[in-house]
Amino acid sequence: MRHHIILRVVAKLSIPFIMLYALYVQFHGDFGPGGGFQAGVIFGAAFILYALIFGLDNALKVAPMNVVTFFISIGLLLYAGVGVAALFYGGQFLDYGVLASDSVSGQHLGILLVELGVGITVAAVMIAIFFTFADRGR
Amino acid sequence: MDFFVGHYNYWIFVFLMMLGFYVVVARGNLVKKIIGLNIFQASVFLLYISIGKVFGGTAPIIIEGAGGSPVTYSNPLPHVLILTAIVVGVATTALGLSLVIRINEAYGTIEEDEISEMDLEP
Amino acid sequence: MIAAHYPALQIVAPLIAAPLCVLLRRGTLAWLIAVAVSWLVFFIAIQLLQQVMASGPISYELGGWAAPWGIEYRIDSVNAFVLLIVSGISAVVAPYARATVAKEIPEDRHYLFYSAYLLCLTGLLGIVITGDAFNVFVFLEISSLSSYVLISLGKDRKALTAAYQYLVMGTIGATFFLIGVGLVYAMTGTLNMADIAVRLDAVENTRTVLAAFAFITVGLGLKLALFPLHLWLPNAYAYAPSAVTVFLAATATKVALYTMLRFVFTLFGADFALNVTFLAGFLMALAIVGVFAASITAIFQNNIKRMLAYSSVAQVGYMVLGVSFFSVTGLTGGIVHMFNHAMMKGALFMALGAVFYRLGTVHLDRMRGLGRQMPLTMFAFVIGGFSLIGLPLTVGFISKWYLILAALERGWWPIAGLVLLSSLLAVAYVWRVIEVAYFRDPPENHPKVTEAPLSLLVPMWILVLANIYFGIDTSLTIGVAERAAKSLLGLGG
Amino acid sequence: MTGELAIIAAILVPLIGAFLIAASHRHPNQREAATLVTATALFILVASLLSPVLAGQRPETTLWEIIPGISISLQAEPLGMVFALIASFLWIVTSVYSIGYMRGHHEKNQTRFYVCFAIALSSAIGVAFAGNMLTLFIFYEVLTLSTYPLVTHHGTDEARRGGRTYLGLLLFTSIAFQLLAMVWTWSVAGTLDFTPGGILAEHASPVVFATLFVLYMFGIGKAALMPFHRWLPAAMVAPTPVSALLHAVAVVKAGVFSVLKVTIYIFGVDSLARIGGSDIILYVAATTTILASIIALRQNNLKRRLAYSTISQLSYVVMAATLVNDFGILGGTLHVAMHAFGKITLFFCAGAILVAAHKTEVSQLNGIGRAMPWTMTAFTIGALSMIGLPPTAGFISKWYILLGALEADAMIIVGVLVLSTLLNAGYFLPIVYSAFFREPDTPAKHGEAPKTMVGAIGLCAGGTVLLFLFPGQILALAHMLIGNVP
Repeated sequence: MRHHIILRVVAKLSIPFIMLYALYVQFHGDFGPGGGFQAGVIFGAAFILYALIFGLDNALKVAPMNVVTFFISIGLLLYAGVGVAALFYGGQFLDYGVLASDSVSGQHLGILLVELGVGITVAAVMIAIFFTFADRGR
Repeated sequence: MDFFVGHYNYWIFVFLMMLGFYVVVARGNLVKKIIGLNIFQASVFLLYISIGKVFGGTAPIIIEGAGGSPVTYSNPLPHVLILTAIVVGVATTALGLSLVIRINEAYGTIEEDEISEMDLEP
Repeated sequence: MIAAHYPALQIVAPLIAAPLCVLLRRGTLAWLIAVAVSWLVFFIAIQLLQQVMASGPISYELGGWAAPWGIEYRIDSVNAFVLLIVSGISAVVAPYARATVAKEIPEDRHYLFYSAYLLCLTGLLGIVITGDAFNVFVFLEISSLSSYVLISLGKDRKALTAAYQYLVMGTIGATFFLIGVGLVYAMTGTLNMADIAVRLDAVENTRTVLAAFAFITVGLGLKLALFPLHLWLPNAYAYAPSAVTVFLAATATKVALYTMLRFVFTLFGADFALNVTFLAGFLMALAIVGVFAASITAIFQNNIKRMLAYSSVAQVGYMVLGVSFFSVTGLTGGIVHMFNHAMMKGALFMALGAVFYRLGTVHLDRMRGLGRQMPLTMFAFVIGGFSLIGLPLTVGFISKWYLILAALERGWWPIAGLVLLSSLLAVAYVWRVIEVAYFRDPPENHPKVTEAPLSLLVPMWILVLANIYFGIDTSLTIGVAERAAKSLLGLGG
Repeated sequence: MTGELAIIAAILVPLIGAFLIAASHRHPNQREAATLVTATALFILVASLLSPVLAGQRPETTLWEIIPGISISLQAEPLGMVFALIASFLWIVTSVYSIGYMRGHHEKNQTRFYVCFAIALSSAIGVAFAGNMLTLFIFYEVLTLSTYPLVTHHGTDEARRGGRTYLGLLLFTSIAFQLLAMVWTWSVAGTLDFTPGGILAEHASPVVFATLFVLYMFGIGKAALMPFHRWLPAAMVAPTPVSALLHAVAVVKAGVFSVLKVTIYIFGVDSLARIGGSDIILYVAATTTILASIIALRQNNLKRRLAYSTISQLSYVVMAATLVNDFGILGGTLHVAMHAFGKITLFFCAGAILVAAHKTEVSQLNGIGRAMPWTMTAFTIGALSMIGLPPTAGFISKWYILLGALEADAMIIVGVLVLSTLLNAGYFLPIVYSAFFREPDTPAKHGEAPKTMVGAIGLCAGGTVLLFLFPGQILALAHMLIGNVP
């Protein structure tokens, strides 16, 4: 679809905004609707759009498969790592309250990191699923 | 009448569930089965969401300026649960479809009856 | 202070290890991690069981949120025992996996295999440990999704269709379960199991609760492979990679049965299940028909892994039969058979894995004369088979004893007779293999096979010896199972 | 050595022997030496228990608890002593014999043979010394399983078929009936310990009591009551030493021994006589005796004829037990010993004929007495003992059984005994006659069997006569048994 000039231009224009919107959904998640799952899917959609318009090979140059799998595990590790960190600070597993000096900001930090982990994993998984399917049988 | 109209969300749920279930059972095409499975799951998502709805309630977000006055809001918990269930559903679908692709590569078909015929041969 | 966090670590350790395997991308390293984590969770499970037996149920609140609102991990004598089974099996399967995986799965996928394996372990342990009804669903799907992946890695292309079939049926089962949980939530407004148990009493006789009960039991029945919902199991076990078959056969159905016990007895209550739903009669009928149908089918299988898979369906029937007596003895029998069956099927499938490792097939014809060529492996199979039949000095005998006793206690001696008759069917299918392996000459036009490597033999024989040890010293198994049965029936413990 | 230790050692010694035999599988001489040493050591151990038991002691030991409330426990009492003494003594003789037989016949897989033999003996001793029903059941099943490889030893289609029948019937009866009866007993009585006078009478209703008795009697498939007798002829595909020791002594005697043990110590003779329930089995056993004898008449294969004769003789013991009086118990116990010596002699002879003359059918035996005089003389003694004529051991036991039947006023049983004696004579004496007094069909080119075999045969035949002349010890043990029954 590379020769469709309209598609290319519109995609190029919109991809940065899609990503920005994903980041908004991600980090505004503790004040309004949003969170890691949604943000991850939106972020992944940006890559998928790119791959659809500019071809899988170009997309793979941006996000090679092993980088994607790397992010899948990093996100999950971040999530679980926050939980374990809470253990070391003397709380229960996933008890964010102990992460900072006072309980409220601790909760804040904790949920931010956990959702970030979720977002990374979801985005990477979405990209990976698309790449794998698109790559098959070529 | 009230039994039917008053519980319309349940009727939709039951209809979708049976529809999905029927597709899973009756269709021999493996991709169609996955689609049926998706409908089947989606019906359950609807069930959860609809029973969490409180009439007249808003989204469960702290509204600035309301000043702590009581606000009616829908039960957020089913949404959270279903978010998880949707993720599970996506994973299932992805895995199911990838299996279908592998099956297609191994057998050259995705029709159930042809596959079972080929399995009988050796 | 780490001991206080054992319940969380039980789940978190394999959960963290799974992405680590993906990050490291080395098959050997991933295997080492899998072994280390399996032993760690086994150690933790032992500690937890001791703690529970010494000082009663443990409750762990995730994130520090108090029980009815937050997710609670709750461990009593019932699930501590199941945790021990699952983690113990994993502790022997993980070392066993290396050689068979190297043989059956392409090198570049080894780390993914171990990652999926650890996720499956996480899921199974999670189902057992959690005290939250929805959390059960999440872990159920984690374990199911990873087991579909594991099964599809089998060498034969039939593994793919088997995995697909399992995926469809498993998803339907899990979704049924989800519907049931949703209806329960709609009636009680809580997802914490202990809380549900209290609140269900008030609304027990509504149709919604009945529907919820039906959905949950049918959904779990699918996962449990309860006859006639077992259709996914034989192929899944027959074509999965050897290590996966061992692990799933020894753990997956037990975990599903545990979940059923938990929901039927703890949440709905034995009285409700017995008097309102007539579950006992249903279960008993299905169990007995299942035992006979599956055993008879097993006799006619020439793929021995498939034969044992059918036998697994039959053995699930025994466990369910024990449960269906709704008495302390019956439940003790059912629960102890979970443990015992894990031991015997683990040993048997490990022996078959070793045969597959050397022969590349588990077809009965090719196993001629194997008793002489692979003496240790086949002897392990023989003892496992004895255990399956229920001969004395093996764990199988203990299970049979309690089942028969439970039947006689209720005065249902025909049931006892049926249990005994069905074990003779086990004689028939086990003996086919023994006869071929020991009293036939090896096929001439095939190369000579040698004994399996030590890395397969040692885990195999650990389970074989466990079969014998727990068949003559039952203080641990019966002690815990009896206490678990009492606590399920609300008689203390 | 204390009695407790001796009991445990008696079970362990054959197992250690089995291990030694397996370890020396490359050195046949060493292997056979291990067998002989083990057998002798076992006999000495068992014999050392005789005097304490005769003195009224009951050495016992409890090993460990299997299921809460039920342990593996061992006890030496008179009935078990009789069985253990016979089994361990005849093992020595059989070992000597089988060395000659297995080598003379060039059998393969000899190590497996000797190993399984030793394990079978260990479990037979375990059956003899079992202190409760569960222990007995365990050793009973081990005995079944360890003898299965011996039956299928040849690995031919016929052997496998025979093995299937053997295992199938024995496991079927023991699992379907005996195990059920045992669990039932436990759930009714709350104990499985062998107790003089029985454990069931106070707890069970008459119907349950009678049902359990029937279940036990059919459940002990090794006693070969019809219709569960077919495993015994099927097992005749085994090498002759196996048929001799296991199917004349260890296995079948374990069966009738269990019958006696259950009758005396689970049900109690007096309770049985009072409550009833044994009559059905009495008549089943009587029918079996007659039918098996008639079938034996029609068998041309020598070993099969002996097998059917065994079935009918086993039913004597069951009949004796179910007459439920003192003479019956006495006769039954004695018959366990007396029949063992007679039947092993006969089987040894059959094996000797096979090895020396390669003959298996009765019709081929014309004139063989001239080529093999020692063997056929021994055969005659064994046959006389089967019929129950003096001066052989069979006379004594049959005499007591007859007394028991008279005391019980069971005229039908008396008739059965007389008729079966005639039938016994009908199928044994023609063999003796044609062996000595008929002309051989073809001139014999063979002589006696190997010396070790003939020696063993002589020993057994001698034993059969000696037991008639000096039955003292065994009679004393049997008398203690009815002394126990108040």
